[in-house]
Amino acid sequence: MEPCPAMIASDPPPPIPLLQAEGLAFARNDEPVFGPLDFTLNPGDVVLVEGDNGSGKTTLLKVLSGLLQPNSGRIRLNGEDLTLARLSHQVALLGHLGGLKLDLTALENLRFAIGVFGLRSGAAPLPALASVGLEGYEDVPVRSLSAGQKKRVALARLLLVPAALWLLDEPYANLDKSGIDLVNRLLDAHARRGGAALVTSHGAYAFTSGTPRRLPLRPTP
Amino acid sequence: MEPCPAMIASDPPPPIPLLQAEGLAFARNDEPVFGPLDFTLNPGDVVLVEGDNGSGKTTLLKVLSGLLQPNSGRIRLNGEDLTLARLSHQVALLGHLGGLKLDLTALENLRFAIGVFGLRSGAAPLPALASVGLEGYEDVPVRSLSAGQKKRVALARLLLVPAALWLLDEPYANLDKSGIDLVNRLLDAHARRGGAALVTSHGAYAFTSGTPRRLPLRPTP
Amino acid sequence: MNTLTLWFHKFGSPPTFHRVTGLLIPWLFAAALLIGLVGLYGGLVLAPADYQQSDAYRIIFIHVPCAWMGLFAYIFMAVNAFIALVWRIKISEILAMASAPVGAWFTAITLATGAIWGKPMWGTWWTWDARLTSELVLLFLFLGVIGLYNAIEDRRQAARAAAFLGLVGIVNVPIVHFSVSWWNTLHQGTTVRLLGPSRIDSSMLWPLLLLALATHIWFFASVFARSRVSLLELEGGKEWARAIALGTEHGHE
Amino acid sequence: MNDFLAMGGYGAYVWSSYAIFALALLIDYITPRLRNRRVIAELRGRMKRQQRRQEKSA
Amino acid sequence: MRYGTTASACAAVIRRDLLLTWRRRGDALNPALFAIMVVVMFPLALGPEPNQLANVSVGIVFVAVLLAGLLALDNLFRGDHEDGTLEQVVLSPHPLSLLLGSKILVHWLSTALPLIVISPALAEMLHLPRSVMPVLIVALILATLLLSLLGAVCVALTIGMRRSGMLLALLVLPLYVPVLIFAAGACNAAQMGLPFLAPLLWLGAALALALVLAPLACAAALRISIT
Amino acid sequence: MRYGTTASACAAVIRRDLLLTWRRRGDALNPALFAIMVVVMFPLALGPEPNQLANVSVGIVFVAVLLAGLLALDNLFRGDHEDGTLEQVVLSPHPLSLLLGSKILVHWLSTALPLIVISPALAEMLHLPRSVMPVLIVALILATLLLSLLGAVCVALTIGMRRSGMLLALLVLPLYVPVLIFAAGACNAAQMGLPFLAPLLWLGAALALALVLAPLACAAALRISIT
Ligand code: HEM
Ligand SMILES: Nc1ncnc2c1ncn2[C@@H]1O[C@H](COP(=O)(O)OP(=O)(O)OP(=O)(O)O)[C@@H](O)[C@H]1O
Ligand SMILES: Nc1ncnc2c1ncn2[C@@H]1O[C@H](COP(=O)(O)OP(=O)(O)OP(=O)(O)O)[C@@H](O)[C@H]1O
Ligand SMILES: [Mg+2]
Ligand SMILES: [Mg+2]
Repeated sequence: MEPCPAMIASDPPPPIPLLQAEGLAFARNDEPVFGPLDFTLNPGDVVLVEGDNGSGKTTLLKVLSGLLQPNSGRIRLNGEDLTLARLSHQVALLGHLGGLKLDLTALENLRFAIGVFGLRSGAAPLPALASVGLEGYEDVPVRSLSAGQKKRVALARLLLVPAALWLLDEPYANLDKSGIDLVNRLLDAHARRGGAALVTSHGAYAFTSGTPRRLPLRPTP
Repeated sequence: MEPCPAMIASDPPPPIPLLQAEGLAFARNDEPVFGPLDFTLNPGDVVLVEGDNGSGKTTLLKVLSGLLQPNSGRIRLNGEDLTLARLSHQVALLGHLGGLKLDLTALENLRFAIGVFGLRSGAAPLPALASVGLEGYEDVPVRSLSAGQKKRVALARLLLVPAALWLLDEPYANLDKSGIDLVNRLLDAHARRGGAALVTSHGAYAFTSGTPRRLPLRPTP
Repeated sequence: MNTLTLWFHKFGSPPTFHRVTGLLIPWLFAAALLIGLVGLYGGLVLAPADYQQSDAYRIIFIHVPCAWMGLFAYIFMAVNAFIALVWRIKISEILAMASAPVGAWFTAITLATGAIWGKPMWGTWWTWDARLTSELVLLFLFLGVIGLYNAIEDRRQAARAAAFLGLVGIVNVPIVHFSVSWWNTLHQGTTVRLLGPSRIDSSMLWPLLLLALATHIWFFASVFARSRVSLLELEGGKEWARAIALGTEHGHE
Repeated sequence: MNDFLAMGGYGAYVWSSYAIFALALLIDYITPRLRNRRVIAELRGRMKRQQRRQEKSA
Repeated sequence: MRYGTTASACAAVIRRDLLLTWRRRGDALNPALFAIMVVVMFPLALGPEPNQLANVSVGIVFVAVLLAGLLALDNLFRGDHEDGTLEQVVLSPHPLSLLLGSKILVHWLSTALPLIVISPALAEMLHLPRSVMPVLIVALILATLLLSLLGAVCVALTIGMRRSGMLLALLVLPLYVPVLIFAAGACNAAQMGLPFLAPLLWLGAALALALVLAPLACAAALRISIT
Repeated sequence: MRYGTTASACAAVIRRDLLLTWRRRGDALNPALFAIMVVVMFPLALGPEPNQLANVSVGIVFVAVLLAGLLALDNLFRGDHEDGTLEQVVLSPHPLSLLLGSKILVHWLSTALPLIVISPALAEMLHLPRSVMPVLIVALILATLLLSLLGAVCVALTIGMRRSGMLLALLVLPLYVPVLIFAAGACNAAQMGLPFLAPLLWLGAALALALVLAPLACAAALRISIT
């Protein structure tokens, strides 16, 4: 926020961090789930949240999206404090629950998401579905898609909404190899576009380009 | 079934196959989901069902467990035809749904499974929970376990019931690395005990000992 | 195989069923319409006014055929449901499910016309006697079958579940029919008999019977029309259905 | 003619019954036809989709 | 290997369902609360005259109890279906009808019994003559047992559906009608000082039949709708 | 980037919910069927005398409609909660109260409107005098709107709970009582030939207030119970 002194001309001004967590901790009934965490996500960052089963990955993403209240610490989005009552267009969450209406078709689900969240410039529902490998499934009710196909519809939603910060909870689960590649490509493109993402995974899959930053969560004691 | 002529003394008599599928095919509203399949599982076999998203893996396991009716072909368990009305103690299914009561504790869930399915000789609930890494979680309601921990409880159930044939749908999903190892160890032990298993997975994880047999499913047209 | 079962098998094969009923349906509807119109002419114009009810009795010409039709539709549905559950014959599943909405319409007409008729005759639209109540229950049974069939995703499973329900509900049919003799009701007792003399003048009887015939023909026409659509839906993956959908084969409306 | 329509004073009852009868049968006649059209359209869509899937996997 | 007897499997089902009821004992009171609510609404809607209320009290109590039982019915298999434990029960090698019979028993104990216990209070609120009470309770016991058994068959059929909620009500109604007529008929007869034994005996006979047939039908229905 | 206006977000919600209603138009008839069922049960339990039925007909119709509405209420947010789309709506940047208001509107259209449409038939079956019908319909429109709005707040509060079913009934009941008293009171007055306008006006005033406040309260309640 402070003006950057132009002493070293070659250095770009430090970007405003997209997401900043300071001393973030969450406890359920006074049992700590994850300890005080400090981390920053700048545009272009993709961070892998690693941890064993039960270490608090899902909980962390819920806190960051505003769906759970942290016990201590603060979360800043683009420099502003996050509260559920004052959300921005910045965050898109992909949870264990797909957030899809099973009785609607893939296309109708995406149209609803656009209506509520807005549309990223240059994106459109049909091409988005094609790019997640669901060409020919546009008019099928989501109910009759397989586990992996449902996940792909949820991924297509991410492509459409203008959110800069993606919070993805186990996006790789239930996907086949081409699906895993797909997630990696999507993350790559998102990062190059100036977005950022926090991804939980059990670390079995690497990202495509370079080694991603990792945010390890210790298992609960 | 026919008596084996004892010409080659070193050959053991051919075992009765645990599971035998002949020309097994399933179609939903006349759209084929998986083609005619022929395969045999002998005691000690572990077979990996491979296929892309939507290729029919989940459907195949449901058919084999008797929960869906095949359109053609037959299934034989220990040489006898499978019908839902006449099930044996032979099959244990681990589906996308865990089959756990969220309001009961891990231990209570296992006790119920034993009551309904019986108990494998030498097995007991507490050691089973310990062996899937849930020591100390015996009395926690399953509701407040994480995604991976729930999966582990479902695995513990497999250890307890006397079924010889395991049908596991994506057992690796949601598990961390130690959990993946755990599944591999359990499968290994089950095979050595003379059991057999059919496992769906996207092929990202190998089994421990040797390369497993693979049963590829082609994607639906 | 004797010729009858052979014929059944042939007619029971989906493409044949679709083709044959496609040819049959227009004729059935035409016959129903023609016979119905003759019956109506006889009932509305030729038949004299009743000495007790004056002209209000003319409601009988639709009320009674439709009431019979509703009961017949239920029996037809239950028989097909039984066949579907025991022998898993696809055509029977479809016929059973197709007869439910038609039966529901006829039952609804019976209730509506009976209520309308009751106003001038009994002074009330509705009472809660055994005949009326059991007829209402019949409508609910039809609606339950339709509702269950539509609420389950997998078509064949839905058909079997709904068939099971329909079969359980068959106990209501004798109650509807015999309610007037088992309990004392406002509704009048049996006046038309197939065996033995009817207690109704022949100038009123023949239009009544003609209309009964017409509604039965209509029933089969409508059931066949519905079955064809369900069959097309169910066999959507098969070659013959695709040919019809693409219009490369005759036989679609 | 008027006498015929009046039905001895019960015209409203008789004719409304016949109207209900005709209306119900009309609806009963139309619904399968509409559904047939919908099913065929759906079937065509399904075939088109399947073709696209096949083209893609080829 | 210890495969276990059918008796022990039924015991396991009963133990588990009782345990679940106990874990959420709050929910077990819900049907009773619902019935109270219906009964409370009537004086508000009808006006509070005791005589008028007494005339309709039997009807209101029965409708309230039946509706409460109906709403509770939906949970009989739904929970088990959603979390996959019903699949486990169906795949069990023991006779499905007996396992389901055990479930129905526990369901009756946990939903209908509280209703029967509070029914005297409900009747009292509506000024039902005290002398009718014993007949009311016997009729309620017979009717709720019958309805649990008959209802279970319908629930088993609706298991494959997305959300059954009220469709279930539609399916169950035709079965409830005769039960309601006989049970309320007995109470009305008692209130008017007429003989009331015959309808109760009819209910008893129907119950004996249902005890044998309903679990079998329920198992058949479940097999249809779960596959 | 096109973030979209709040109006277009509400339109998206309305369009989707209408589409869903249409996709399962069978379910939309359920409340009406349920109400019919309740109305059918009463004559069976009370006996068929028209005069006695006419005396209690207003009460029965109101209780039937309210119960049907109450049971339909549970689905208002539950489906969306279970599949995670409610999370999406809550995380949307548009004012939550308006989005929820849109949902409530569609819910009223798809559940209460059919009830109102069939209510004359129900009243007729219970021999309610024809002259009371207009008052009954106006009272029902006001009452159902009010109850949809008030009920939505309660549903929002219970959304975090596993199985709210009947608890919801308990929360809603105290809110329903005054509505029931005024609405049924107006009809009873009309049936007895007394002036009935005052209670209707009171209902109208309450409705005006609820239209403004209920969506806001609903949004606040949902935020509390979803986190
Ligand atoms: C809502 C009211 C009514 C309903 C639900 C109803 C229902 C039925 C049914 C189901 C039947 C066929 C019974 C059978 O064949 O087993 C029937 C027959 C008949 N109904 Fe009605 N009815 C109603 C009102 C009336 C009224 C008001 C009248 C005349 C005053 C009437 C006159 C007849 C006659 C004459 C038959 C033929 C009886 C026979 O020959 O078997 N119905 N009705
Ligand atoms: N609703 C809940 N109530 C109480 N405790 C809970 C609840 N949900 C999760 N927990 C506990 O909180 C801890 C963290 O759970 P969380 O779901 O965040 O883990 P996770 O890292 O996502 O694990 P997994 O890899 O298995 O998905 C676990 O120990 C779990 O038992
Ligand atoms: N209930 C259903 N109704 C209609 N079609 C279905 C249904 N469930 C699955 N399908 C279709 O059947 C095919 C096979 O589905 P299935 O769930 O068996 O795939 P899968 O191999 O398990 O895939 P995944 O790896 O994504 O879990 C898919 O094309 C899917 O769209
Ligand atoms: Mg998790
Ligand atoms: Mg799968």
